[in-house]
Amino acid sequence: MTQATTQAAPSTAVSAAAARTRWLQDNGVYVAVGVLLLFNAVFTANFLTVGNFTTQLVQAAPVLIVALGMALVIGTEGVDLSVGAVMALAAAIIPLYLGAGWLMAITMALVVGVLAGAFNGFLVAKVGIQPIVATLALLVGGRGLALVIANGQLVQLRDPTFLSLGTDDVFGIPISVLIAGVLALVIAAVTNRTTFGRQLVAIGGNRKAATLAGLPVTRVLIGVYAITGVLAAIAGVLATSRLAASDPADMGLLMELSAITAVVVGGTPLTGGKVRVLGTVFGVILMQLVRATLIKHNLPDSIAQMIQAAIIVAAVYVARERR
Amino acid sequence: ETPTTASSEGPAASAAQNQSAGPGCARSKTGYPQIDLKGAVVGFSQSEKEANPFRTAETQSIRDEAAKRGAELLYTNAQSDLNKQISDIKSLIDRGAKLLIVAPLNSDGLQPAFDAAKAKQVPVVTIDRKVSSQPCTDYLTFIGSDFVEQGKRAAQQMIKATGGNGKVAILLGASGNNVTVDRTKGFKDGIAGTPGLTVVAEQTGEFDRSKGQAVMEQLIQSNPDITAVYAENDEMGVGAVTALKAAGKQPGKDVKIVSVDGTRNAVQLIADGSYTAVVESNPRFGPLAFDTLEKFGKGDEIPNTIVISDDEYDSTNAAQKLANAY
Amino acid sequence: MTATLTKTTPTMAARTKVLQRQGAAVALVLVVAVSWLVFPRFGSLDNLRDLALQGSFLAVIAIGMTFVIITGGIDLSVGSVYALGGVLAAWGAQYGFLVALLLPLVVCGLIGLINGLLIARTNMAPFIVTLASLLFARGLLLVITDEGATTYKIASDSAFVELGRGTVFGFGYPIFIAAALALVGGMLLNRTNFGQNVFATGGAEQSAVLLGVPVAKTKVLVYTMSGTLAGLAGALTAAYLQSGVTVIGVGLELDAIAVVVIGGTLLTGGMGTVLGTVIGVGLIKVIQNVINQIGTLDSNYQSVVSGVFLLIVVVLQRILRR
Amino acid sequence: MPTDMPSTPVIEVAGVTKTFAGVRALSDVDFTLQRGEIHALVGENGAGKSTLIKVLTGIHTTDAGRVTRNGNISTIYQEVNLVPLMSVSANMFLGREPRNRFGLIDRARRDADAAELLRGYGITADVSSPLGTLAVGEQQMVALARAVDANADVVIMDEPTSSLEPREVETLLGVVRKLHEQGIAIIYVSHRMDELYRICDTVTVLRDGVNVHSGPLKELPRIELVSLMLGRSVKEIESHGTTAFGEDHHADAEPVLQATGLTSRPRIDGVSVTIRPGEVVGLAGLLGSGRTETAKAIIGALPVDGGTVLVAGNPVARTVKASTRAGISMLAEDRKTEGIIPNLSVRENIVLAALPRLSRFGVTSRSKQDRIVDAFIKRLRIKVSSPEQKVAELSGGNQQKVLLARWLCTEPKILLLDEPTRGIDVGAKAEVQALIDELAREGLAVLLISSELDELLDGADRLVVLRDGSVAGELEGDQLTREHVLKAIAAEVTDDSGDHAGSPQHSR
Ligand SMILES: Nc1ncnc2c1ncn2[C@@H]1O[C@H](COP(=O)(O)OP(=O)(O)OP(=O)(O)O)[C@@H](O)[C@H]1O
Ligand SMILES: Nc1ncnc2c1ncn2[C@@H]1O[C@H](COP(=O)(O)OP(=O)(O)OP(=O)(O)O)[C@@H](O)[C@H]1O
Ligand SMILES: O[C@@H]1[C@H](O)[C@H](O)CO[C@H]1O
Ligand SMILES: [Mg+2]
Ligand SMILES: [Mg+2]
Repeated sequence: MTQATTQAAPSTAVSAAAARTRWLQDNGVYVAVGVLLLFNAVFTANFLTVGNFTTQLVQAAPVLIVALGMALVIGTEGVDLSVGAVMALAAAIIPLYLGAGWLMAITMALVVGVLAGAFNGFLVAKVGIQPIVATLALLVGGRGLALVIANGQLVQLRDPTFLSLGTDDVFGIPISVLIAGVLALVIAAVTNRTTFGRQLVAIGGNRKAATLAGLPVTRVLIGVYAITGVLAAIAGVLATSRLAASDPADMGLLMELSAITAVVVGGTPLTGGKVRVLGTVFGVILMQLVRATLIKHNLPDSIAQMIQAAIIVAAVYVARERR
Repeated sequence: ETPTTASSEGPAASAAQNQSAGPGCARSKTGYPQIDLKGAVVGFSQSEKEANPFRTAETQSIRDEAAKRGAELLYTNAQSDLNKQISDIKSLIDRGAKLLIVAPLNSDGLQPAFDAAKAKQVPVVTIDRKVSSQPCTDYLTFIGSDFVEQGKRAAQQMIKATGGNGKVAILLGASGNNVTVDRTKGFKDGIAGTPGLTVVAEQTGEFDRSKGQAVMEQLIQSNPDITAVYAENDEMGVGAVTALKAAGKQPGKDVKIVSVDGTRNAVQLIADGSYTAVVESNPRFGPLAFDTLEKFGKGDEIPNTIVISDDEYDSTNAAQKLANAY
Repeated sequence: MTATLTKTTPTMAARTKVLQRQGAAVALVLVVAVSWLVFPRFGSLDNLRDLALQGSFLAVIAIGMTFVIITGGIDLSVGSVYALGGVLAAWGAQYGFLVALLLPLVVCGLIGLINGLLIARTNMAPFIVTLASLLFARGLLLVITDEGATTYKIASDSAFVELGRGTVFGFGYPIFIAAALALVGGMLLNRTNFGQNVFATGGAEQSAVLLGVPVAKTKVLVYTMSGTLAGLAGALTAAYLQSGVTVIGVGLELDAIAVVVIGGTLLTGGMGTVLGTVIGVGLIKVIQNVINQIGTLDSNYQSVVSGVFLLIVVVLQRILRR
Repeated sequence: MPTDMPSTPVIEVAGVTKTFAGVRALSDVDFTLQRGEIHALVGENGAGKSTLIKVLTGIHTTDAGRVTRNGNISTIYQEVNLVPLMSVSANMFLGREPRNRFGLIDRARRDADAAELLRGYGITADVSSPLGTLAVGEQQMVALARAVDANADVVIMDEPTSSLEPREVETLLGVVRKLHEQGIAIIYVSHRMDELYRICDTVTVLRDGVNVHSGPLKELPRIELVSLMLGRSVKEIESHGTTAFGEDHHADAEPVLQATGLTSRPRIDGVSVTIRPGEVVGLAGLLGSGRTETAKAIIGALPVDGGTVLVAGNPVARTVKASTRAGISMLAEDRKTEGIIPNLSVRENIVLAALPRLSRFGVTSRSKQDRIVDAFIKRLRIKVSSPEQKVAELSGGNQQKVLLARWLCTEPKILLLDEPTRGIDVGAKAEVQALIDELAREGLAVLLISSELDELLDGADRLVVLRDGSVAGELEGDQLTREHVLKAIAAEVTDDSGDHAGSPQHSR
């Protein structure tokens, strides 16, 4: 026979602590960015310069653009492993059409992105394949296709208008940063203010219920993956113009992991049903600052990787959902 | 736009010296059968994707030479995957290759593949990266550059260009690779006697242009006083140029750049005045590799290591030697 | 239509059930049969031995991954942990067979244990926790190899090398080790209380808690297992390669996940088999082998073909399951 | 030995308080369970019953108070809490699997034992098939068999009969009596008054997380019990009957829904249902007779082998989307997996299906949403701290109301209600029933599926009785009596000879 008695702690202290963890859970990523900025301001030479901030934003821009799409896909309880491969495809397409003008080249790259994304969406929504496997196929095959298109080689680009995408700025804001910012606003509006956005979150929250509620599940899913595809292609275009070369072998390598990390660190759960756009933006900035800090302090690769691991765990730990 | 197409023009790698620890390797010692190059099936196992011009030129050189000598070439590319390279080599043997040329991905780990070749009495010539297995037993010989020496020569160029004063950032090659280790060691040894030159940052750019560029962008911001960059291959050096230009600096002038390889892009940049110097790492192993196989077939002794002589490009010769670059 | 048609005969139902469960097996049989006919070298004993050996390392990792995925989790760290295990084994080999074998198992098991504890006790997503340990294990590997500059070699006459290179009838020891592990894994999953807990945890975690299943403990155990097995695979690889190579294992986690899922294990958890995983390994390795057999296929096309194959298999399986 | 001291309570709770993110679910609750008694735990939706149970079993920690347990507790939680992907037998023996001499699970014995145990509960399903393939009611019986089989001193049942129909309820009550005879104490949660009075000795009434009454049940008049639960005076309540349905509805217009020959093998075969505007048609039948499948086939959520659905004479494509657009809505039986979107707020759950109508050019209008949501929260008396509260935090009954609201705000022509009052307290149940009545009066066509016979008899104008996936008969007017329905439902009663095979729908 068992005897068990449980006694509880006074409730006021509990609820105060609960409120604090709740606040941290919602704002952890902002706090982390703040802490890292503070650390750098004090301990990193030449950190507080306009040039430095510009560099961080320019480097973060393509990751952010991909992460925005990833956040949507994750919101539907999916994931897209093919984003890096789609970036490579976009990169491979550009030199083929640059002869017909920069606009043509970019358009074709984006078209390929939409098609690749819609293909993923089709596999997930229509055929019913689990997202991680459906997009794994394109991760493996997509980069191969990009290399086939480019004959495996890096191509130096010289179209000045195209290259200016990577080098020019508007009122001091680099074009790529501007594009990333505008896209973040658009995606935020889409998720929070449109039928599509709310349906997307509902599908991620409970697909069966969403289907029974008559939601256009297939259409929304294909749409979400297509958006992710086109965003990856945009990121591919911007990264290519900044590199001044089309490099399908390395373009977007491991981007899927960076993007997913940023999204999750930003407070969007992998279980779907919730999308945090601002969190994603800060998740990207956090990971960018971490990388920058490690390089600026000239840490060896080994230590840098271990510290990154620790920071990811710490950031997700404070933001985790309590049981 | 200009794709960096493979060119097998330019000088083939030639033996600089024959370093032999102990006696060389003769066919009689191995008991391998004699094989006539003409009509023979030769397998070539490439290690990495050909996005790097070095790899493109290397493969092209082997292909051209095989064609020239009337050998049938089987080609595989391990795409930077060690296990795939082992399978590749085994499948080359399986498909009937009687002679093998291998560009190893890494110094270690190819033992099972070498054993398979040994079992079938297929001689293996390794090129470019040196493996730590036994020459003559596990493989025939190694043909390639002395990477430590390349680092030292890069250091000489750097000292010359900076006048022995400056702050240097090193863009390291991929971690876990003997090329990276040796080129770093050579360079550091080379500047050891020059107190005016200090290394202020060492970060990996993984032999990749975009990573080299990204790291350089960070370093310019945190160390605005950097005056020199040593990149362990041209691709990273070219990436650094893009980064420096974007930051409003003049590469080759404000910031000296020295790297290793000898790709056309880099040598062109020297000619244009925005790059300092390139120590060549000659990828055109074709003729030397086939010569070696031929000699071995004839029964001659082959040295354990064949170190090749590498050229050098700087502002004085870049323009006229441009055609030699790959 | 008549009413008699409405009743499917039991044998027919049984047959479709088998097809549904073993979609991958059907695909494997098909691919093997076709390759045997088309490529003369495919069926050679040498090739088959090599195929099995190549598959055995991946199989060891994938068995652990199967358990993890059935609990509804995922382990992205296995590729790095595998490489780390190899380096540790090679380093340990200088102190004898036992150190070479146990050191990687203990250290990699510990990494798995930490993964498990973080996932089970803090409610953090497995994807993220194991992504972090992917970085961590790679970093640790670089620390103990001087940023990858040092490669530990194993003397070719040591007993440990025999573990990776030894053969029975030409079939390498790792094949038998993997087969034994698959057997034990299958038993564990289907015939023990632990296995039932694994299914319950992945099938309905909240319910499992209410049913008294030690969910947290189960999770800790599967991640520990996964880490240990990845370490073992690394050790076997080191023995096979006779050195602790630092550049291996990148992207291996995706291969492991792919074979598990191809084998019919539900990525969302609650369902799966070890046998399916073994079949999945077979499929992937046969496909890679066939691609190599084609020989003339441009290496860039090889990944396109791999991707298309992967797609065909999962679509086929999905259609069979309907 | 504690057993000779009947004064030692088997469970004792003193001053327990439990708060969820601002919601006080339990407030200074005292509760005592004596050895061997059957203790009813009652209260409105959200009163804190399930929370108290989770506190008793240790699933929830408390903010304050003391819990003392003197024995093994076995629990059947409110939502069926088993593992759908695992086999029935694996579920039954999870954690106490029979082993062979090698210590491995003896699967043959597990299956045999499970099959035998379940036979005692009238379940003959294949125990090696996944639990999820069973109907909800059958799953509930499996959960019951599992819980009761454990060697327990206390068995807690949180609304065990909510998904059972009359025959199964009898089985369950039989089990409860048997347990009682064995001296096992039972906590019994139910919203069904009849059951409570038939089997319970004592009662505890919770209201808003407070224990408002504990004492013997038999001495407490029904009406007083209800008044305690609702916190309203006896007089106020007396003005209502057992169910809140009104008179029959006029239904002479053309049928708005004509479903003909719906077939989805092997579950339903040739089912036809016709509903006129303003008519409530009940769907009766045993557990697993195909009622849910019929509703799903009508709305297009179940792939069918044959059959047509006409809305106002026009054929409708067999997809949920097309059906929704044509004006059909369905309240699903399993609110947890097919109803709520747990992460979303009450507001978002309510407007979900009507979202396109509440948007312009795909952009949502918050003010329109708020207006509708406020109206429904008031009308259905949904207990929420704010419309922005996560729906997952609501009690079962309130979740059900949210789902009803979701469908009502799509302004459907045809409403399919699968167990709409399952797990809803007396007050809310009356409200929902009155609502169904009102909706029908407004011209809505309603298909009502319920396991409670009274609800069907009072609420429906016409009954379609299903048996083994086919229509076994239709009852109307005078035929709407308990006896007639039971006869039609239970084949063995009416079946003189092969009536089953000869049912009209089979000879298409
Ligand atoms: N996990 C939770 N998080 C937040 N609030 C909760 C949680 N569980 C219960 N509540 C709240 O606690 C209160 C009591 O809920 P409980 O489930 O105990 O009600 P109940 O009496 O069982 O109702 P029902 O008859 O509908 O099942 C409700 O207001 C509910 O919203
Ligand atoms: N997903 C499924 N797979 C296989 N069989 C199923 C599935 N769902 C239901 N069934 C079976 O189909 C039959 C009809 O089930 P249905 O849910 O329609 O019964 P019901 O009359 O609605 O009962 P309930 O009282 O549970 O609502 C049952 O025998 C059930 O076991
Ligand atoms: O020497 C070569 C080149 O420098 C190349 O850039 C990378 O691989 C090395 O082996
Ligand atoms: Mg309840
Ligand atoms: Mg039903």
